[in-house]
Amino acid sequence: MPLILTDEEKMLKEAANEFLASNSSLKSFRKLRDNNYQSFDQDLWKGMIEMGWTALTIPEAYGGLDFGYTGLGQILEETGKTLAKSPLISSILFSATAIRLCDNENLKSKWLPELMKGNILMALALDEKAHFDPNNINSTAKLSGNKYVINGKKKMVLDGSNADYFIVVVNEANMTSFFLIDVKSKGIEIKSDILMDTGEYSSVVFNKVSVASENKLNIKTNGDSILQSLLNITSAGLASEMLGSMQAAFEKTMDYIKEREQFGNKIGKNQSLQHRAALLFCEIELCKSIVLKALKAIDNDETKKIEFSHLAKAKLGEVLKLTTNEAIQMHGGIGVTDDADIGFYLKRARVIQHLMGDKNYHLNCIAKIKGY
Amino acid sequence: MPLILTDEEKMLKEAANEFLASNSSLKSFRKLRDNNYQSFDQDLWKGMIEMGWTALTIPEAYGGLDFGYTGLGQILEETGKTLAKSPLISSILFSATAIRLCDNENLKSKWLPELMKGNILMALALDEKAHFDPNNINSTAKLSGNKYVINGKKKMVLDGSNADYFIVVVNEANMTSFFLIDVKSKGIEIKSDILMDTGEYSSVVFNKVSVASENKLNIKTNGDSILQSLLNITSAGLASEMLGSMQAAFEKTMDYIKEREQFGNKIGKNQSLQHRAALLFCEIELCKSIVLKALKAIDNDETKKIEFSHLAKAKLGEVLKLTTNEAIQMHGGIGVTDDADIGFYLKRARVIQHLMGDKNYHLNCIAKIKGY
Amino acid sequence: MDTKLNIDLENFRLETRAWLEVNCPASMRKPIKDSSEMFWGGRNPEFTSQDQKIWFENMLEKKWIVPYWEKKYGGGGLSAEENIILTQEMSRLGCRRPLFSFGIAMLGPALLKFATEEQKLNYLPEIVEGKIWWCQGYSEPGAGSDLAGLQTKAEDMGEYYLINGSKVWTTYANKADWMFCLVRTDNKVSKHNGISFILIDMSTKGVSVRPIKLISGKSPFCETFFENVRVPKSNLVGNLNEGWTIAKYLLSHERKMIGGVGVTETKKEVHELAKLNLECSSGQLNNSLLRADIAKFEMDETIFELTIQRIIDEDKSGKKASQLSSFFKYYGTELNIKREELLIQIGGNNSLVWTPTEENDGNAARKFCRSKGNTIEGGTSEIQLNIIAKRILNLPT
Amino acid sequence: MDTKLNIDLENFRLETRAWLEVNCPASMRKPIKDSSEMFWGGRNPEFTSQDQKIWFENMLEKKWIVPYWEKKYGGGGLSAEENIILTQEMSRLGCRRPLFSFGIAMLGPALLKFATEEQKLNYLPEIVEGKIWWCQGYSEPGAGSDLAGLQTKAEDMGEYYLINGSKVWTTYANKADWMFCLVRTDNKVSKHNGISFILIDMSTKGVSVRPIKLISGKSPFCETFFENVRVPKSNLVGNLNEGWTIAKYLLSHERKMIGGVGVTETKKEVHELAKLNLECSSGQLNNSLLRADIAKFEMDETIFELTIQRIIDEDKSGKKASQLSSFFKYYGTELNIKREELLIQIGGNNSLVWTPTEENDGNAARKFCRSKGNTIEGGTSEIQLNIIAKRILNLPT
Repeated sequence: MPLILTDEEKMLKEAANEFLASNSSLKSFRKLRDNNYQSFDQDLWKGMIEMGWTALTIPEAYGGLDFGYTGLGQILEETGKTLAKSPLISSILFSATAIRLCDNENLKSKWLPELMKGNILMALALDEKAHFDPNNINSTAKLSGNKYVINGKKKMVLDGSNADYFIVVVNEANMTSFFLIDVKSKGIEIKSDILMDTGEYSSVVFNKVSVASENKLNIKTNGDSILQSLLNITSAGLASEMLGSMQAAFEKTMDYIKEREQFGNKIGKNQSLQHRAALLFCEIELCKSIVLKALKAIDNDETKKIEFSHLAKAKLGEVLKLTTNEAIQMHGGIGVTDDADIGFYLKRARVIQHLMGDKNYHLNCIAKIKGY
Repeated sequence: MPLILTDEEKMLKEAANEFLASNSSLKSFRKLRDNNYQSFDQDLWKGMIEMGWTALTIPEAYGGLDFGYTGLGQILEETGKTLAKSPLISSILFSATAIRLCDNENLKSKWLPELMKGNILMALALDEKAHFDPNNINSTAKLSGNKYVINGKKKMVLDGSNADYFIVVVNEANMTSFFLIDVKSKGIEIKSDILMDTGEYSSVVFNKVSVASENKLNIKTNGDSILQSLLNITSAGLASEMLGSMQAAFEKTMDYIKEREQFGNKIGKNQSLQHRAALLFCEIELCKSIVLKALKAIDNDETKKIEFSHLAKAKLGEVLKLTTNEAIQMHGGIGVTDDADIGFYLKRARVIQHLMGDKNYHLNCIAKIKGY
Repeated sequence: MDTKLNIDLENFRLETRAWLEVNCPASMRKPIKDSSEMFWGGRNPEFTSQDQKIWFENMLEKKWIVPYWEKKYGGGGLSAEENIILTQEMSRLGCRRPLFSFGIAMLGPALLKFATEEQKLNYLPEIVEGKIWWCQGYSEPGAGSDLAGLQTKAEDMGEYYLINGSKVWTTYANKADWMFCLVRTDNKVSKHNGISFILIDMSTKGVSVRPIKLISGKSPFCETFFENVRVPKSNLVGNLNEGWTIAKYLLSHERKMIGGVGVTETKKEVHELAKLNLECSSGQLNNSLLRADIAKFEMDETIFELTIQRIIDEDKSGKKASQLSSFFKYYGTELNIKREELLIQIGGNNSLVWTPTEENDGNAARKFCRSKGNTIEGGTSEIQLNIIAKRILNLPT
Repeated sequence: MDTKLNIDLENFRLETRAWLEVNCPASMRKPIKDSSEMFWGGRNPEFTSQDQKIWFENMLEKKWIVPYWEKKYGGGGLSAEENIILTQEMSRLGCRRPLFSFGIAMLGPALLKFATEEQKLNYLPEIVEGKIWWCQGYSEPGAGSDLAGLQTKAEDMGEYYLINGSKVWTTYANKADWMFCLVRTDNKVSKHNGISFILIDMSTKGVSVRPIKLISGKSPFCETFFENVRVPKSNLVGNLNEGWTIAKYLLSHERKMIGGVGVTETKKEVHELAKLNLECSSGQLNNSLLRADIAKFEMDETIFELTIQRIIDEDKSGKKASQLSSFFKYYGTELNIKREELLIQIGGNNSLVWTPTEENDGNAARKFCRSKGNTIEGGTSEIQLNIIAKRILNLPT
């Protein structure tokens, strides 16, 4: 299978690019931030839903387009360029994927269409520590009668305070389980932080929260393997957004050094900057390949999809860090002022590279898979 | 205590520089190599002995100058510049130091003056594996009557085939011991390899070699702590030679890019090369500091001497690798031909950085000392 | 060394120690937590504690605000040896600097070297007494690293200079009383030859200031605008059109400061923070890739500190000046950026928090962002590498 | 696609497979160990085994030495699709190339694009038949990366060109029969405009060759000297003074080759070698710092291979030519250097042995040294970065 976009995927990407060019910009990003860190723009979100982006990864059986993650990846790459804020990651990439991977048909039929239509928002409650560590979940679910009792403390729940439901990953008898829990359930306490990227991430305490057993998402399927698939998909999806951000930051920087003059010359004439720019170009070419490969490997269910999604998140984390640092440095004094937009990419980079595991985490996973 | 050379040390270094300028050169290095990898030049060695270099670290009680390792370090830095080949490292830095650190007065009185005068040569038999691992010595010594029986296989015995005696590091009842063994003893088998740096390194098999108990070098002193001190000193000493090589390779490269023209300009005018050269300059400044500090910490018996000598070998390994790679690259096509001398530094660099532990080995030691 | 002198110095040390013990309040011996605990003086001085005021006034009376300047300029007239002893004793007790001032660190040296005697007597005592808060007007919005490309012009109007233009990165221009400033006084000559060094009262009509917000949040930096500002001709320091000489003199001074030379802040080692924040097994960090990065970083950090020591020791021993300020600036700031990158990795989620909460003040993230300016301000890393390549390595231009 | 065509191609595949099974000797299906196992043809052909001779002759008879050239030039006249199938089937069986030849890879494409019909008919069939061993005369001792600065001159003497000068890095000039060569035919115009592309018989009077020894030991490279060498004017390819166009065309071709594109050698993964040579505990390398370097390297190596695949797929899909040969050359060779550095670390003492012994052939050390040339030959890494900056990123000059 060739490593290129299909014609449909290309069309989708181009349409997304056009739509976002007229509906999203760093100016809107700044406006949301200055408006007390507003999570997203309702109109933009409605537009995304109308464009069908929320339906891309929903199977046809639930009313979706079943277009695949390569498609969603193209959308996320485009949103990464303007840092468009929306519940696309929390509700669709994270939550809808989690539900889809599980096997509770009742919950799937009920909630996938709702998520797709944007009628409700969901948030994934997975992290528990300062560092990503999905293999050591301390939150627990215990059956008591025909109800489950959930206990635990979750962190980094993206868009947690906007959500109607949490998808909570817990340890049930040393296996992973997934529960759908109403945010208004008794025993839930939510506190939210604004992180460096202006995003809203919640800490959620589950204190003896009682959940009907019908709300358990994985019935027969092994929760550990669902979690593995979920992590592959989220890594590839986040890497797609990172790819978009990286390209935008790089382009803005190239534009800047072609225009800005110092010592009587365009600063882009400096050979040392040219060589650094050329190296960035090469690294970004590598990033394009691994993101596309990770997405396709998921859609085609290739055996190496685990390795490729780890590689995608690791490589993109590395190169996005390099790109944003170089972007600031090449912008010079302007680059470190809040007046300039380039800093937004730096700050988003450090959060998204950490989200769902940083470069070291993912490289370590690959080394373990390969047995060294 | 200020981190600078004393006036005596400066004078010693200058004298060494002058002496080597007229008695050693890359031309002689090439001649020795082309003459079937000759180990060293007898005349140069005699001159070194006359200059008193072999006496610098020998205590006055044994007829030496007791000048200290900072002094020997200056000599090694200078020999590193022209890659002067001599038994200074194998016989003096390695062997005489090992004997001096031990407490067998009879052997010290007998052999330190002989080594100093160059009447005999010795070689240190320590390594056993493909990688430096001094904490896992498999060679053994067992007392049998009033003799010891030595068994084991040693590798990377520098100048082993020129030596009259081996100083053999063995495991005796789970502690380190040092033995002085005549190379002609029964049960010894020597095979020699020429490595990439044109140096001669032997593999020595000790098969039931019988050694008089008087030839055990450490009587009461703990052999483990002697080994630790020996490793600190050899690391700092090798780092000194590396510092000299690094400076010479860097200077030759700067001279070259100031002269060589391409596209109608000196290639040193290229800003990207200038920035890389400036970075090398900075790194070499760091190298100067850590080598001097490691040597002084040994002479002053500072508590942090262990850390500093690890740092010296680690940092010098890193920067010498970078410097020699950049030297070749900046020389371009000429740099990879055997006609040019610059490649000698590259090849010496890879051997000496490996000798007595490479960068990773030493960094790992520091991390362990610091408890992380 | 003279024995008599040695005894005198030892006595000076004992007296100094005793005086400091008595006159430096306990709270003034604790490390400064943030800039709000610094006293900057000025026309509207703000003491943030009674102890701060006492400490400043005691030192002022003792003439130890700038102990090494001559007495006629308000200094303490100490010899170089005495000044070193005072510095040592203050750092032994942990005494804070009684007055933070660009007048002392930046303008003073320039005036001492280039000003007329009248100017020295006029400005230096006010600096010592903390009466005037000075700021520095070098960079301009359009010039960036090309400092000598500055465009703010001072026209000779006979009785005064008429100043128009703007400056950027003027630290605390919003609080300062006066600015020492580089202006263009000749357009027709090569750019380095048409610059002058001039002093401007910030309360003059036509001067306005706008604070700059950085990617890390609020900052002490400002933009300063000059619209037909009239400055007396007597405010010129040094010769007309020779301001670049003064600027270079001060810049090399500044580079050393930013590169971390002389700063004796005790920072926690990175591996200690890692051990507090990350999981270990049998004494080793589980995150072996991060461990490798930390080991590499600490190697360079330790050796860089040794290098500062070595160069200082060489300078003291009379070896010819080593021109290494660009090296310090470059390497020191690049290391600091690496340090901050490591720290946010070590902190994980906790170091990404931006808006302060009860548990988290958001300082880690803001310090991280702020560090990105280190390799730009005071001459970019690229400028420093150019200087090393040209002035030290003599590579062709 | 046309069903008929599909069936035809499937038949072609089956026939090809069957033919190869019969005609390719078993020993010719094993990977080539070193250059001594390659057949290069020439006036004095050296077969190193009977199988090698059989394989070459079978393929020659089948017209598959250069299967995709037209039949009139000695090629097999295969369509692009058929040629892909043949390549796939050969690589499936592991068949060696029957003939190694710069004539096929380098000169052929130039002749096909720029030569006269007469020249094509004259030279191409001899290339296919392996009768003439060609070498390439581009670089000169004084020019280095500045290829267009070449000084070897060809003077128009009416009936012939008189050639004086020298070339360097001419691979196998000591064994080659002819050289395709860049010479200066006009000194008065800008350097790119005075170059011509000419063919020289190495047996002509005045041609001499000196092999070059590299830091890795012996090499196939030579220096070639021309002293009053007379070359017929009919040996000129393309127009006079337009040789640079031909050179550029071939260079971009060469870059792809050196960068590793199209080379399908199966290399052992670095981590596998590490596991064979280094100690592990609970499945992890004890040397955690080296482990980190390996993980980082393999990440880049895997993704670089994917990138080659992506670009090839994009080219095939008809996306406009991506001009990425400089990227391939740069990144591929830098990766190879990193790989060799890792390998000598992994091998320890064993990879440092230089003179061959019974246990150790010294190839690790020599391969390591040889890799240092990769980022220089065929245009230095710096040249490639310049090209990317200028032609792809359009940064100002």
